[in-house]
Amino acid sequence: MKVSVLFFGATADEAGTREIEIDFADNAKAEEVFGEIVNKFPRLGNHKLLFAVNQEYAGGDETISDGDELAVFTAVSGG
Amino acid sequence: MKVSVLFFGATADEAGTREIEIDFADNAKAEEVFGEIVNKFPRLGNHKLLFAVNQEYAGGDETISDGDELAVFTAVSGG
Amino acid sequence: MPEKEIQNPKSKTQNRLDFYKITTEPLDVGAIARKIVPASCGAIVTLDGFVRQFTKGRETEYLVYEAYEPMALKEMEKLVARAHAEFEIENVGIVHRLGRLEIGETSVVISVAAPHRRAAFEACEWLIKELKRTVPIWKKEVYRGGETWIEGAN
Amino acid sequence: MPEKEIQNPKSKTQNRLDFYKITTEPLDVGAIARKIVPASCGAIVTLDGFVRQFTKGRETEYLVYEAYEPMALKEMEKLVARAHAEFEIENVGIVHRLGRLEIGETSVVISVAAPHRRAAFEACEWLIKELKRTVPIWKKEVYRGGETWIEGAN
Repeated sequence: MKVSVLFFGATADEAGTREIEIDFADNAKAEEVFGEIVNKFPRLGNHKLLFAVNQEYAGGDETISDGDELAVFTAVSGG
Repeated sequence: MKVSVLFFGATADEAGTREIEIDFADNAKAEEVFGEIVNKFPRLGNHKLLFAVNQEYAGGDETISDGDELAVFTAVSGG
Repeated sequence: MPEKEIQNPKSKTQNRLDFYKITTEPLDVGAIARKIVPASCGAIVTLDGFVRQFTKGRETEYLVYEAYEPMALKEMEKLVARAHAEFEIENVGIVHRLGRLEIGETSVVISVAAPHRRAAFEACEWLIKELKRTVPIWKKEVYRGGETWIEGAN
Repeated sequence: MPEKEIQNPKSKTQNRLDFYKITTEPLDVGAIARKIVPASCGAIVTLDGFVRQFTKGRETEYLVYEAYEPMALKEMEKLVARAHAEFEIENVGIVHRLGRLEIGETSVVISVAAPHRRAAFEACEWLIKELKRTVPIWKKEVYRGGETWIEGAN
């Protein structure tokens, strides 16, 4: 399956990109997928990261499906 | 001594005037003066009244002097 | 009624951007908040009080506000000084409108700028409570078939 | 960046005058507060957050705000629904600005209209705290000689 992964702010800087597409085995768990993304961009490990699946905060147990929109970002700092 | 007495809102309606001048014995206490004003306009007695002497809230112990500005009004309702 | 304004009073208890004012002109909420912005602050909390259409089920046609103007300004000055003594705030702006106000028009604006927003919220809420208790301003409610001067609770 | 706006969403948890929006345009604090005025209410409390010149002694040149826009709007919608569930309030308006903001420019406005001002103060303070915790927006601080993305505390 193919998923898109979005980066914002600090994570976009660390990944050197704002969006990638990655292939994964079907029905992977969110925590595996996000783990792989962090392995791919090791500088992300410098940050406390938050994850989202389809624009909702993800805990890690979620099952990822083909076409899902994932996002990796640091703790929010709006306001 | 002569003092001016100001009325506002409900007390102006009850007194039928916004300002009067009254003569009093020198060095009268505020509570005597205000008591006399209420006697002069008995309908003021329909209200819980606040008093001011020279634009400061008065407790009643103040000594009134010639030329002082007194005011009689109801509990404030701004905002 | 002429517009009354005291701004940047020299009193030692007053900060240089504080202001308080009573006016018969319409109030611009955003502009009032902006007058008290210091470079060191990050938050302004503003209360905008306005004329309700219904009070306790009765429909208001309009309100008339009246003040003991010089005493109201003195009491507002005291309020601002007390707010600075009690809260960690930078500046305060208070404007109360007088005269006839239609439904939805703003009668009072209180803005507080502070380095930390907690203090701004606390001080703003305290200021409106105290203003309604101490500043000699009264409102007359005009409704269909009558009118009445509102008397405060204190 | 195009202006984004969702207004009067049909969701059952939303009141008809609620709105929330992210935008790259300058914010008019008074106009935002006024959008949420219902006839039954008497008070609006507004938080105006803006760009400080100094943060922890360092002088900021400007800020850049970035959002995960669709998720930010979803989280703002949830915030408004939670505020209605927790507080006795009538309407909520939230607008966050994105892009480059100069010193003193408003980055976020949260206005709450309520029949009783206590609830308006409480809900407004709660909303800014929760917005800073949950809504995916980030700020980059640009100062002389460098820049850094600010990371929240949660």
